[in-house]
Amino acid sequence: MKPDMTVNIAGIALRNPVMTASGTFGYGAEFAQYVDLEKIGAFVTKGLSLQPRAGNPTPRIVETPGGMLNAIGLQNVGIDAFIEKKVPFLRTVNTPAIANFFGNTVDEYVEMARRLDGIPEIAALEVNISCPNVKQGGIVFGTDAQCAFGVVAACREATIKPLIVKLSPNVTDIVSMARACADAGADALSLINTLTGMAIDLNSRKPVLANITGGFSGPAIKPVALRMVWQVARVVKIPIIGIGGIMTATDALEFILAGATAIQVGTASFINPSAAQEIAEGMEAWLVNNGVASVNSLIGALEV
Amino acid sequence: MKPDMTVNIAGIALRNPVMTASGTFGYGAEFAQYVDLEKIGAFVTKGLSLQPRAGNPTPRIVETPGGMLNAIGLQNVGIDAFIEKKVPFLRTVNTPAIANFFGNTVDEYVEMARRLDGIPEIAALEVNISCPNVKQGGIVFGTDAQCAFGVVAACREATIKPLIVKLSPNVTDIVSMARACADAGADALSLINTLTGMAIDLNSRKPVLANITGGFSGPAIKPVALRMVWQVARVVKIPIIGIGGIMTATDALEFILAGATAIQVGTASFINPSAAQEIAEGMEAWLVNNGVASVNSLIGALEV
Amino acid sequence: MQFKSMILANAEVSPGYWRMRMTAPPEFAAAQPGQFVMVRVNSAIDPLLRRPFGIFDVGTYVPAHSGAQPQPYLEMLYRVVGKGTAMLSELHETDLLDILGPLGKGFDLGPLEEEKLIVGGGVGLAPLYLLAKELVRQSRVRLFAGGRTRDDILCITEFERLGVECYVATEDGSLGERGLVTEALEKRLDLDAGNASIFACGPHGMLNAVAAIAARRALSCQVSLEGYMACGMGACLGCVTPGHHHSPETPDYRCVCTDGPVFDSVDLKWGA
Amino acid sequence: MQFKSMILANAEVSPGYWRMRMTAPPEFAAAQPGQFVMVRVNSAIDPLLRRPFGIFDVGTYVPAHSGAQPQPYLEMLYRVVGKGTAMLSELHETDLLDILGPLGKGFDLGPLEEEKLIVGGGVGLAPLYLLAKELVRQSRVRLFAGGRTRDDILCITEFERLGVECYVATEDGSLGERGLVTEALEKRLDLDAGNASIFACGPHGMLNAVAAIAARRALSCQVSLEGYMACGMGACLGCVTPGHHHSPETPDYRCVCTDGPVFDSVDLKWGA
Ligand SMILES: Cc1cc2nc3c(=O)[nH]c(=O)nc-3n(C[C@H](O)[C@H](O)[C@H](O)COP(=O)(O)OP(=O)(O)OC[C@H]3O[C@@H](n4cnc5c(N)ncnc54)[C@H](O)[C@@H]3O)c2cc1C
Ligand SMILES: Cc1cc2nc3c(=O)[nH]c(=O)nc-3n(C[C@H](O)[C@H](O)[C@H](O)COP(=O)(O)OP(=O)(O)OC[C@H]3O[C@@H](n4cnc5c(N)ncnc54)[C@H](O)[C@@H]3O)c2cc1C
Ligand SMILES: Cc1cc2nc3c(=O)[nH]c(=O)nc-3n(C[C@H](O)[C@H](O)[C@H](O)COP(=O)(O)O)c2cc1C
Ligand SMILES: Cc1cc2nc3c(=O)[nH]c(=O)nc-3n(C[C@H](O)[C@H](O)[C@H](O)COP(=O)(O)O)c2cc1C
Ligand code: FES
Ligand code: FES
Repeated sequence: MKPDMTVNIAGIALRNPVMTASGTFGYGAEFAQYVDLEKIGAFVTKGLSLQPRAGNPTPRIVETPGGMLNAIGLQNVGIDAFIEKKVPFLRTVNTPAIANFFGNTVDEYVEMARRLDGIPEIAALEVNISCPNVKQGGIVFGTDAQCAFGVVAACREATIKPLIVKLSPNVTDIVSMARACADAGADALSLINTLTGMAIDLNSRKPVLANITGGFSGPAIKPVALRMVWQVARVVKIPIIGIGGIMTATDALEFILAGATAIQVGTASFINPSAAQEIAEGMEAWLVNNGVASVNSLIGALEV
Repeated sequence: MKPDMTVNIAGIALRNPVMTASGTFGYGAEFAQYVDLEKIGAFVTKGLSLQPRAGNPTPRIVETPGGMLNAIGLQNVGIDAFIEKKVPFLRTVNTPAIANFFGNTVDEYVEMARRLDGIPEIAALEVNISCPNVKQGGIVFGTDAQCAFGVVAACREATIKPLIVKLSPNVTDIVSMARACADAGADALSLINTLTGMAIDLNSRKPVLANITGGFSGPAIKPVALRMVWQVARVVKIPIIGIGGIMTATDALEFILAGATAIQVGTASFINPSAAQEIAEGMEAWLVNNGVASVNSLIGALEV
Repeated sequence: MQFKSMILANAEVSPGYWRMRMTAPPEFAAAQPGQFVMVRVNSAIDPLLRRPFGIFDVGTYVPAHSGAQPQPYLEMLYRVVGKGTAMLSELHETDLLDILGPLGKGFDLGPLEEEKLIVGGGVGLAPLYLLAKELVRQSRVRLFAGGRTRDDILCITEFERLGVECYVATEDGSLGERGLVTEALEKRLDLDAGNASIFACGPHGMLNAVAAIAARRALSCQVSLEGYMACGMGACLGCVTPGHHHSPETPDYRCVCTDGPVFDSVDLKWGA
Repeated sequence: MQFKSMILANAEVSPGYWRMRMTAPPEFAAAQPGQFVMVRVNSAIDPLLRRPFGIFDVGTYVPAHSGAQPQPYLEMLYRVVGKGTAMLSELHETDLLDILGPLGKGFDLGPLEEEKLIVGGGVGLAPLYLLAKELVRQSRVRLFAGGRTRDDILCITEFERLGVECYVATEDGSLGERGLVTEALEKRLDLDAGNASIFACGPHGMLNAVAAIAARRALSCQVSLEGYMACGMGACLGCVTPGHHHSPETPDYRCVCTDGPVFDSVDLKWGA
């Protein structure tokens, strides 16, 4: 018997819990050759901003033990070009597309939420709050609960689409961040975004990344991600999307046990471009082999 | 020409910058067969408390991608047994021994600092503030700057030995933690202690560790450690001991470039028990090959 | 000690079970039965930690080239269960491994006049062969080997060649008696307990049952335990097991790697 | 496309430089010179990312067993510089590799009547052999190969066998002329620039110099770049290089993996 793989995130029904993570899957079309997009639950676009962003100088990526750092600098085509050049592709795919976005000020966030709200091809919004608030001296929105509440509440006003908030793991207390976002009206939480890391080239005596520090992703960060998902899932009512180092169906199911309703595959798609589809298939096979009728019965089913 | 490998940490002269990290090298004697203790700069004992501590139930360790989690639960023989059974060995070794310690209350910390202050075989104290403050509702001393200031200032009063404070990386702002400890009178800072992580066993649907979460160490965490050392070194005047995923002499020199005066080898000693000595030798060989006369000229020499 | 070892042979002896022979330093001739080694599976960081394995056998071989002197070797018997053991099984002759050992406290051979009963469950047999080799010099030795199916019954011929009397039990009855190895042990003890002593290695449930059998009959019993290990030398405190008097209030943890892996069963805390 | 490839041969062709032949799907017959592959060195997570390599050659071979049909193969020429390439060099015949490709935009062969000047620095020669194979069909081709020592001059015989005229320059003079390969190129152009076009691959400094030479003489010049890559398919935006009009105020980044790795030199921003 085919197990039930469908889950519901913030009112969107997904055929399975596997999404692709923002910034690791382009705008969807890049991977169409390797992944049958209609075999995954949803895909999330590269983070979008009002104006196109050029991103950082190179080098922008470096491998670290079991992971990688990136300092792409949120390079993206900007909302106008997105609508013109990328949205038409979304229309051709029968899979929810989620738009990840960010801003430098609350006003920019709000304007982005409003613009995206008007695009019928977008099923939900994922707001990336791991960005410095230029108005408040560069403090990262996502590392201060009040700041996070403010920006999320403002975006909430600006859209009727499901609003997912993506949390930064670079905080002392992920639970209070999660609570603030839920209180501000988020429909779901994505966690985690990248940890902040650094790599040095001994011979040149320079940081490897032109940007000095970068976002740390990949299998290495999985233990931190799993811990945060578990901590948040125990106290917050809205659904959680687990992210961080997911390479296999086993990894994905561990996040589900920890309390995630869905998961996102990031860095793994670089190493194996069909990772997301294989993970979805592997999860289903595991359910079959273990006689589990619905993936929903595993959500938060960790026995502690 | 032999390069100068000596460094000075908090008034102690070390023959080279390589120490072993607390909890990964026993009380020193365990590794004497594999490491010539007189070829490393210093060694740090397993964290000590007033009373012996039994530690956590098993399983206590689990491997993760590029790292490991431990939930030993600070098992240690207690200060009395330490003095009676472990200190005599320290007398036989011509290498500074640093005592790592912790408490559940500020009073316990202070009492430990006072007891250790009276042991001539101990060259310096390393205070582990990654412990919950039982009096303040279990908030971890090392994740709140005020709490950290309080415990460090109190320990400072209780000892005239060099006082090293070991910082937790599980914080939003490592720099403000470092500043608080420096302001409270710390002579040096060790960073980082373990990140908090979790592992799940899909088949049993249980956390792998009996303690549910554990401390994450090993090569996987190096990018985070390096970033924090760099961030702190730029603003704090006291010397820094870099820790986190150091496996090779190259890793060690990267931490020195980032601003560390010395480094500690932790998890690497499990994988290669002679790691600390080999790293010290490898660093010296690198200095020779690169015509660098003194390791001190590399401290914080990163070109950004 | 830490040394680089060259693989001499690596062969599957039963589905999923492999036997590896590799070079060892001369000190290995003195390895005690029950001691173990920590093997670094490869030099990359995946897998990161060393893997512990019992010492199945030690001996000497004469290398193929002319005029060669006999060289010591070491053998392991291992089951492929995860990443590390899978990688081990893919290694070839002449590949190198980094090894720590011999580590830990081995079996105490006990008084000569006793009969020795060895109980092994599956790959738990691994550290018992070297033990049997020592014991047969002076005592009568019987082996009780258990497993789920006949594929899990390993190296019986080798034990028989030592002159050990072998009793086999499989859960599915595909080899020897159908049932648990502890039932075979009890049957034998019912016939003649005498002053036998017991040496056991295998899954924790089996050891628990063996310890109970020994306790009921007041027989000496040593068990070899497993535990998740990082260092293998008493430093990380990861591998501990509760001692006899252990309770949450009066904790008493023993290091499997240095206080064991072999323990007298009365020194440990057993389940209900 | 993504496929599992079996290694057919892996040999050191010069100290530190290796040539690997492996099976490829039929689609590889259509690979363009200058395209590349992303190789997963092993299935563990160390190293984590795939490694990019140019396509040195493609062709067909007949497997040893009787009645076998010709099979397509793919070759890479690589230099051991770090962990991933060191691991590659340790692989054996019949080992498997996971490969993505052919990726990227290759060389534009240009008008037939032109003379083609190929410039390769060290392992930069890798993508130029397949290019030369195509070019010699219709044009006169000269190769300028440079390196630090003669060990860095690779596979010249293969180019000569194609009928390519080869000019060699080494910095230490141990093979060919002493000096930089760009000096050899300029010398040739001083003799007869004609309507030649240039194809270059090698260290960034060399490409910079070649682009400058081409610009001065208004010759068409294509260069193949390297860049730190995670995905190889335009998704991560890690591999970008500044385009001609790039400035901090008017940024213009191109993806090496999808807009390149081959670029017309006038489309890129070059150093002073
Ligand atoms: C003292 C001792 C002696 C042993 N002797 C043998 C032997 O002779 N033959 C044999 O086949 N096996 C033996 N084992 C078990 C063996 O160590 C594990 O099967 C092996 O480590 C599994 O590694 P893996 O990478 O294949 O599995 P994975 O499951 O991928 O390993 C993940 C982690 O768990 C640890 N682990 C997994 N299973 C065990 C286990 N049963 N005991 C301890 N740690 C484990 C691994 O060491 C590793 O750190 C022994 C264990 C100990 C403690
Ligand atoms: C399009 C393209 C084609 C290439 N073709 C060839 C070829 O045909 N033959 C050849 O020998 N080399 C080629 N290179 C360079 C080759 O990819 C690197 O030498 C190789 O990745 C080094 O891996 P490593 O693990 O040995 O080195 P490490 O230094 O351990 O690698 C660490 C990380 O840096 C990256 N890296 C290191 N050097 C380079 C580099 N020069 N360019 C890009 N990334 C790098 C690695 O991919 C890896 O992610 C090519 C690079 C690119 C981008
Ligand atoms: C190259 C790269 C670019 C990324 N860009 C974005 C982005 O634009 N917006 C965002 O919210 N997260 C971005 N991320 C973070 C990922 O979506 C994901 O949260 C993170 O990589 C952890 O998951 P992983 O370990 O599976 O990669 C990026 C990650 C990588 C590696
Ligand atoms: C098994 C284990 C036990 C540890 N015990 C202590 C301890 O008692 N006190 C302490 O301050 N740090 C302790 N640590 C943390 C280490 O000293 C070190 O800060 C950390 O492991 C990061 O370094 P590494 O990646 O080199 O291991 C322990 C680490 C491990 C792995
Ligand atoms: S394995 Fe480290 S103490 Fe036993
Ligand atoms: S390598 Fe990912 S965009 Fe080029």
